[in-house]
Amino acid sequence: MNGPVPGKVSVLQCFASAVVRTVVLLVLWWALTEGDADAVAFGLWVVPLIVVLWWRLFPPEGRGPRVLATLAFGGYFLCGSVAAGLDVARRLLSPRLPISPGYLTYTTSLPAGSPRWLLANTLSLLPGTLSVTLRGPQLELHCLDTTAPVSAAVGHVEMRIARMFPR
Amino acid sequence: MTLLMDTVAVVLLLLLVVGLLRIWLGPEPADRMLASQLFASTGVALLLVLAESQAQPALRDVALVLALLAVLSTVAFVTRVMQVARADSRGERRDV
Amino acid sequence: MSDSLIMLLQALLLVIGCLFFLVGTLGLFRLPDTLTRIHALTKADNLGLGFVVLGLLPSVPGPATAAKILLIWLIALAASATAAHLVARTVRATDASRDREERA
Amino acid sequence: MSGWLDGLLVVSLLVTAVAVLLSRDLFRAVVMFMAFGLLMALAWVRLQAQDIALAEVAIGAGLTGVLLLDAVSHFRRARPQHRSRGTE
Repeated sequence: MNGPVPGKVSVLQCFASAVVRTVVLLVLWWALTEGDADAVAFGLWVVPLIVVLWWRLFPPEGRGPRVLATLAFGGYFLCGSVAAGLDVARRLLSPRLPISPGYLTYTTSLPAGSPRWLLANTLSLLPGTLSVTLRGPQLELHCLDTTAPVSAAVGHVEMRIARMFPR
Repeated sequence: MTLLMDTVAVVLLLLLVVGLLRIWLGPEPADRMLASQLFASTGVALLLVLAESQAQPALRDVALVLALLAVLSTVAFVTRVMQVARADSRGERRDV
Repeated sequence: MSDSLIMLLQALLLVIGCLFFLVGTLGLFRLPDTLTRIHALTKADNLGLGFVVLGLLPSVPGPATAAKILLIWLIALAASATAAHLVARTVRATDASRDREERA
Repeated sequence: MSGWLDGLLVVSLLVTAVAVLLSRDLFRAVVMFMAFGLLMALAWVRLQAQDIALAEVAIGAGLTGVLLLDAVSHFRRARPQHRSRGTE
């Protein structure tokens, strides 16, 4: 379902995607071998092979995510996960244990594929929400505190993810 | 610094041992899997700390392998349980 | 001077990391059901690992190693978010099938 | 401080080993065994055997866990009265 639409991806985009993938894999290799000089030659052989494999498994689908919005989302996500940890700590350390767990179904407007999965997976690490099932646009969440405005927070995350993926 | 890292390692190991209790008690299988998830994340932290305090860089590879493979057991658990639940919902197993 | 400052910061980050791990383990015991336990464990433990990684960053040998332990953290993050989703779905499915059994 | 670490490791290894043997619930025994594998890997780390620690993490905590979980779920489906959910 989420394969590429034929005729939509231009040659330039293909080239850009190949370059980006190669650079990502080279950086990955550099990090994994802890900058070992002996391993570089081996990496130069392996990286093109993996780019080919990656290309066959996941062909490029039009434009990739926007760089700036992705960085902004990364920062937002880090702050959000710190807030999530503090929120959990606050609830656990208070003697009354102030939680009121429950389910909530949210209908997302994000396109199918990686944006929806990104939403589901990041919500599990953001305050008060845990994704349970994802069926089409229906995302079932478990909330730690149903009295909090969960829907608005999810909408906010959704908007930030939508900004990352150009339509 | 090494003393601090060793102390951190002891604390993490202690938390890990406390997690054993949840594996033993956990009423549902899911609770036990959850405790094994706790083992994975604490184990990764422990290995990274030990890599610094014992100056053994290879331990980072051990931590990497642990982080990658710990999910596999969760996936195995989930696929089996989901198959059983699906068989249940189709009414194949009414022998309880 | 700045060396001791960095060491102090490192110690602080490591201790914060340990505290978050403590919260995660505490959540495993204080919370009433599986789903809420998943909440506490996923959030607190990843954050604990993140703080421990940050605390270790100044004492690793080079930038490549720093990138490696950050990469390990990212992998652990993705792994535990996925695992949390999968376990939560399992809990939901077994709950549903148990309901059906009770009604039958 | 390392003495504490080693002592705790030894005690927890013994505890998990006994728990694996004594557990009547097979699923619990399997998860306990995975925990035992991780602790064993940590013990290898303390014994300065990093390569064995790597193998132990991959095999003991990873692959054996997957295989045993699979085996237990097959077994449980074959003999439904052994299901751990004994609340009814």
